[in-house]
Amino acid sequence: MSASNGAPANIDLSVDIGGVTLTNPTIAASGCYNRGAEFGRVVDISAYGAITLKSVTREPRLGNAMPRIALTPAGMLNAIGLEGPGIDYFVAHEAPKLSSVPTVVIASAAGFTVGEFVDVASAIDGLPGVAAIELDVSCPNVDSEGECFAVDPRTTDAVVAAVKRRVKLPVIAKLTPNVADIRPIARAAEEAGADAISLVNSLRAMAIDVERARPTLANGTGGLTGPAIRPVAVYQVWESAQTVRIPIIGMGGIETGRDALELMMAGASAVAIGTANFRDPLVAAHVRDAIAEEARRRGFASVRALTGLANPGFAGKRWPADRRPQRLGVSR
Amino acid sequence: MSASNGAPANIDLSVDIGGVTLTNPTIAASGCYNRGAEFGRVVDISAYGAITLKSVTREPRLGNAMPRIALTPAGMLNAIGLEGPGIDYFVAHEAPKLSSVPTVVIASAAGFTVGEFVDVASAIDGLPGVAAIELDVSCPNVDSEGECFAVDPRTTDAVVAAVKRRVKLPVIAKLTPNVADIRPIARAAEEAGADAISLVNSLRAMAIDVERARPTLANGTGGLTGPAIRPVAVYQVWESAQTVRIPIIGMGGIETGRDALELMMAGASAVAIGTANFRDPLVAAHVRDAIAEEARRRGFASVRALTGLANPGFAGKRWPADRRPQRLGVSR
Amino acid sequence: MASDAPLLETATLISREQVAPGFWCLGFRSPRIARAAGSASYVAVDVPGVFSVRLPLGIWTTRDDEFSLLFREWGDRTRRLARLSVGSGVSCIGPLGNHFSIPVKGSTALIAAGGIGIVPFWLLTRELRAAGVNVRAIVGARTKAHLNGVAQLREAGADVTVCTDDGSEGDKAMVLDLVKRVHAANVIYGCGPLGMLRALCAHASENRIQCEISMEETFGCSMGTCWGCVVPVRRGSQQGSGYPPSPRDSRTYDFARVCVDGTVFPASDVLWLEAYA
Amino acid sequence: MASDAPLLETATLISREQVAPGFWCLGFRSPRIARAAGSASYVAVDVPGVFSVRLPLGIWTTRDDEFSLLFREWGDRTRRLARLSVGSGVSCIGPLGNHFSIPVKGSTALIAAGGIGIVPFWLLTRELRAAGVNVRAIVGARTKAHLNGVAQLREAGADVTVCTDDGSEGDKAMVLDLVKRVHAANVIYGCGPLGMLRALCAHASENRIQCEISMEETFGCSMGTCWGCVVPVRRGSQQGSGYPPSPRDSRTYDFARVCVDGTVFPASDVLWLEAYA
Ligand SMILES: Cc1cc2nc3c(=O)[nH]c(=O)nc-3n(C[C@H](O)[C@H](O)[C@H](O)COP(=O)(O)OP(=O)(O)OC[C@H]3O[C@@H](n4cnc5c(N)ncnc54)[C@H](O)[C@@H]3O)c2cc1C
Ligand SMILES: Cc1cc2nc3c(=O)[nH]c(=O)nc-3n(C[C@H](O)[C@H](O)[C@H](O)COP(=O)(O)OP(=O)(O)OC[C@H]3O[C@@H](n4cnc5c(N)ncnc54)[C@H](O)[C@@H]3O)c2cc1C
Ligand SMILES: Cc1cc2nc3c(=O)[nH]c(=O)nc-3n(C[C@H](O)[C@H](O)[C@H](O)COP(=O)(O)O)c2cc1C
Ligand SMILES: Cc1cc2nc3c(=O)[nH]c(=O)nc-3n(C[C@H](O)[C@H](O)[C@H](O)COP(=O)(O)O)c2cc1C
Ligand code: FES
Ligand code: FES
Repeated sequence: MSASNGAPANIDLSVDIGGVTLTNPTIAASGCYNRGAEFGRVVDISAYGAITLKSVTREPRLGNAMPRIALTPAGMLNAIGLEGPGIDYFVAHEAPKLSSVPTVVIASAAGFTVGEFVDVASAIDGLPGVAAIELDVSCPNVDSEGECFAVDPRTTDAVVAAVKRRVKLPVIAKLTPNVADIRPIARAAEEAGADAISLVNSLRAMAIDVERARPTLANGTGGLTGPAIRPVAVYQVWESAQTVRIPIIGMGGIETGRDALELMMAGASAVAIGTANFRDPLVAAHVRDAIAEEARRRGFASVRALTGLANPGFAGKRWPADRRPQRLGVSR
Repeated sequence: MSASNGAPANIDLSVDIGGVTLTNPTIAASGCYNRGAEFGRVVDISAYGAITLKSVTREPRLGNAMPRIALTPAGMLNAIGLEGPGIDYFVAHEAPKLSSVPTVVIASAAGFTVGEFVDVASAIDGLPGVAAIELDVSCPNVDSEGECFAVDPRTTDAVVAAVKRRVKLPVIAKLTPNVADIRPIARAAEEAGADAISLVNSLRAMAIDVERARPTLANGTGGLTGPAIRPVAVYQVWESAQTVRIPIIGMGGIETGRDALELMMAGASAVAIGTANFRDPLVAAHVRDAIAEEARRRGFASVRALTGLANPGFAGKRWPADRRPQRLGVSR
Repeated sequence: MASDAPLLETATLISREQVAPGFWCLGFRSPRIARAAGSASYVAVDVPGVFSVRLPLGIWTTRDDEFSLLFREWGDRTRRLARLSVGSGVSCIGPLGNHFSIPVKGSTALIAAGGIGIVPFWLLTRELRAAGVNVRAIVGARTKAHLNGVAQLREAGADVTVCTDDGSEGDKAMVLDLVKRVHAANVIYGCGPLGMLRALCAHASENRIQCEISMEETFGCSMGTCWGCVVPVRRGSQQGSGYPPSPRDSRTYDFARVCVDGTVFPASDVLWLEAYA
Repeated sequence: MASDAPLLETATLISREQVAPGFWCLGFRSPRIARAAGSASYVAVDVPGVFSVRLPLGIWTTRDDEFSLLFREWGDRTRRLARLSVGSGVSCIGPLGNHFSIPVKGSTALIAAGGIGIVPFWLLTRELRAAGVNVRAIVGARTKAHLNGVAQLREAGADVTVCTDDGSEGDKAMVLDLVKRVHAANVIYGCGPLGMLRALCAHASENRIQCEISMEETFGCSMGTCWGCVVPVRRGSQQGSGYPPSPRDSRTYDFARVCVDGTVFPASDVLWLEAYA
């Protein structure tokens, strides 16, 4: 009953994220996979339905001092600081390699002002081999006292709307879990025209090196990821799925197929995997096969039927993908 | 070099929380210890510097349906739903037993309106054997669409100020981590006259029972606690300690002395332990001794010198306990 | 149904046997707990490794300074427990929980056990036999591999009939089917899946047979402090919270904590609400 | 300093020895990794149990289809690894990282190892000896119990001098003190605590001796994707990121990833910034 790739035969594994078709619902999370070349040395990265590139900023960035990583119970902290070459170098030297990636590529744009987001996203738009643009709106907003864009519906709207006006590729707004209520933020992203949202980014957190009486990370604070945060991710996907009709990419602590199914049943159309790659490079294949197997067990023809299955308030089921809402206009 | 209780001799273990002196900085967290009678069957609960009672509401409450508990990586979810007998029964039947508790008792008040908080706190005020009142402002506010009081500085202020006007006992405001920025909330509590703040309460989270395609908890969502959330707690204590001068009771995922020291060095004057009791009933003694040992190792006469040690912006050191700020007036 | 104060003791793992795929029997030396255990007693086990709350497991057998646990590999904690090496020390709190009540000499007791629900009945059988009570037992499981402990129950003095859902061992029947065929019982004791317990309670009530069941819920503290493990019981029943009625939820029942008020409840006190559906 | 693609292989634990309090030597059968390993190779170990990122550990010795790991019990992952029972399968990725470079025949190499920093040097000694290079080694540790692997290094063909901070074994001296007394070395190889490495690099640069060090950082992915394990290197050095300078941070150096660009770096490329203080 199994296809050669380990997934049950006859189950339609494909999902649609803002008009982009993925062969299966697993996505490598931004910042954890680059363009797959490194993990491609040990596993077949085409197990992923898509991979999300590391977020690119307009200017080159050196990133934070080290240590940049700390281990925590069932998770880890990171404070990389968006180290990267900047968009010009990216376009000139890294983008040309993307066409050879054996799966769908989602680029990720980060910025500290709305203008930076627009510049980076515009430069990405139309690059061969890039299927969609994710906006890492969890960055601090330098125009607003360093508060993160995605803690406020207005700044979320500002970034997404400005980018949407300029690019043709589908736009995914990546939201932060560091909010009291995700719903207005998710709604703002949808109303600003986002084709999908993805959540959750890392939780603001920190660790103290007790021996030396100072923060373990050179940067002080960092982002918590991994299985420890999965219950928070499930909750925020659940809430968002009751609020928006655009597809949701759920992530945060997925390690097994069961974990991925939690997020899908809460309302995610696809799932992204970050930290778990750092334990199991085969995680995408395992998760993909478990999702297919669950669809088979329930007699579903498509894994899409799993989305929102546990969520009675799931909004997506009342909103076919081809009837996406017009922008309703949020006060800006 | 050890006193009979296992802590190093000659180290002053006592801490002051809003005028209440605890023999050591460990506190049993609300909802996890009752008045100690149950754990007192297997261990000596006087290892705790104080215990916090389960939150009491004005009316009796049946609480949520079961399951109320779910296990998660390095943590657990709970949705008890504030089951309890209500304040009248508490005063009549449970309060009389408090005088025999062999350590300091902090009562905890919960409410769904400001008036309920005031009623419960007033009824507690003056009960023999109660040294302070903690306000569980992480409850949903029925006057404001069920949003939790402690996600908004104004509602936090409203509860704390109203209670402070009515009670003589020191008041501790217990804050929620489910906010984008803890600082304005902590400041609002301080300015409203809170004698201390405690944080963090549980993180909003949930789990899905994939087998049955429905939330694992009968209530749907629940609160995440245990070691998984410790990095979030450290971060929020760190931020609060740079903001307020009143003492902070740090909690969230403390399992060992090292964990408690993380929170103290981030800025907590005392630490509360909840979920870890459900693994190790001796946790208070272990944590107390490790704190004392760390003070000894560093040549400190008092464990109080550990508070804020890793936090260069720690506000408490510039603000002696006897010069607590006047209320500065927050817009209400 | 009272019980003495539980003990905190480091138990030493002395034997470890996989009795069927996914089922384990672990023997521990733990003199104080082993000697204090009674029917339906359980221990709260601190599984070494990364944090989890204590794992409640029924005490299966005892002999002098030793007790054994019989459990299924359910998830994280039971998996880790099953992989400990002999000689390891494991912190246990126990014996916890109340006991089944013992009827007068000469009565006939009927035990109804579903799957791993057999665990509380070895100690009960011994107590019943010591009190001069005849013990019949119906032990059922989904399939043969899930049927464990029958031989020991027989050794302890029970007259055991076995059934499986798929007929792979004993009758192809449900436990309740066989229970209904036994007419001589003065008292029924049940432990197993909720569906079985619910049907058993209905049967006992219809036939006015005294019945006690040992219940299960997801535990937090195992000590009675967290109110995480509650089940609804008849308002005013002895094991319920006894709190005053709430104006908000027009309470028609009380909650009782399985961990310290139970795990044993009179069938007539247990309510089977929607929540169980 | 190049290296071939790493392998994902389930290694079987075949031996397990506590070589000193808190120090372990574990032997694994893992044919493909064992045969591909070279000096400074490491494996990224998936420690069974609750989630953690893979644990990087240097390959200590190899023989045919087997390799061994020599490690200190630092924290959670090393503690759990040390407690696995013989026969367990453990997923490893390796060999990872680049290699030390080997000088011309007849040269003299000096190894400077601090504590557990001895690990990369068994394979290096073998490679050096095979290339006809003389190998002297200074191995230091805080105290005698922290001094492990010296006998094996001697067997591999190194002329080893030992020192401890407290004089409990060998000279009471720091590694660098003894390094300074060796004048014949054409190349120095270092691994150990940061303070030692920093001083070693300064010594090599002052005396214009070629020097390579194997570095360490907290790893996330161990594969080069997360940029969590970076160290600052001279701008333009071969192992650095080579990204354009940033207008914001007026970059004076590059970052290199220890996990895939290293772990071996020429001493002359490594920068010792405030961050190390
Ligand atoms: C007082 C008491 C005594 C017990 N005694 C025994 C005993 O003697 N032997 C024994 O095998 N078990 C016993 N149990 C059950 C055992 O404690 C639980 O199954 C426990 O959840 C296992 O923990 P875990 O971490 O291994 O699995 P968990 O991670 O808790 O569960 C893994 C998965 O299995 C499912 N699951 C867990 N337990 C059950 C269950 N009981 N029924 C159906 N699905 C379940 C969960 O939903 C989850 O999906 C007892 C429980 C109680 C409360
Ligand atoms: C490429 C590479 C190869 C390595 N090879 C070996 C090896 O062969 N043998 C070996 O013993 N270790 C080796 N290490 C170090 C080992 O990977 C780390 O010490 C690791 O953190 C241990 O993980 P843990 O989960 O057990 O402890 P953690 O939980 O990571 O750490 C526990 C505590 O120890 C402290 N700590 C951890 N590592 C160090 C350190 N290196 N120096 C000082 N304090 C530390 C931490 O700050 C923490 O407080 C290597 C590291 C790298 C990057
Ligand atoms: C080392 C690391 C770097 C990350 N970098 C980025 C990034 O550049 N942009 C981004 O949107 N998210 C980034 N993330 C967040 C992940 O994409 C993901 O949202 C988060 O890790 C939660 O998923 P997980 O628990 O599966 O890792 C990073 C995460 C990690 C662990
Ligand atoms: C079962 C349970 C019940 C709780 N009930 C309350 C409560 O009634 N009032 C309250 O303020 N906090 C309550 N809490 C939160 C704890 O007091 C504490 O803030 C939280 O658990 C974090 O600490 P921990 O990780 O050490 O458990 C409860 C926590 C648990 C696990
Ligand atoms: S498990 Fe906590 S009250 Fe029963
Ligand atoms: S550990 Fe991830 S890049 Fe080196």
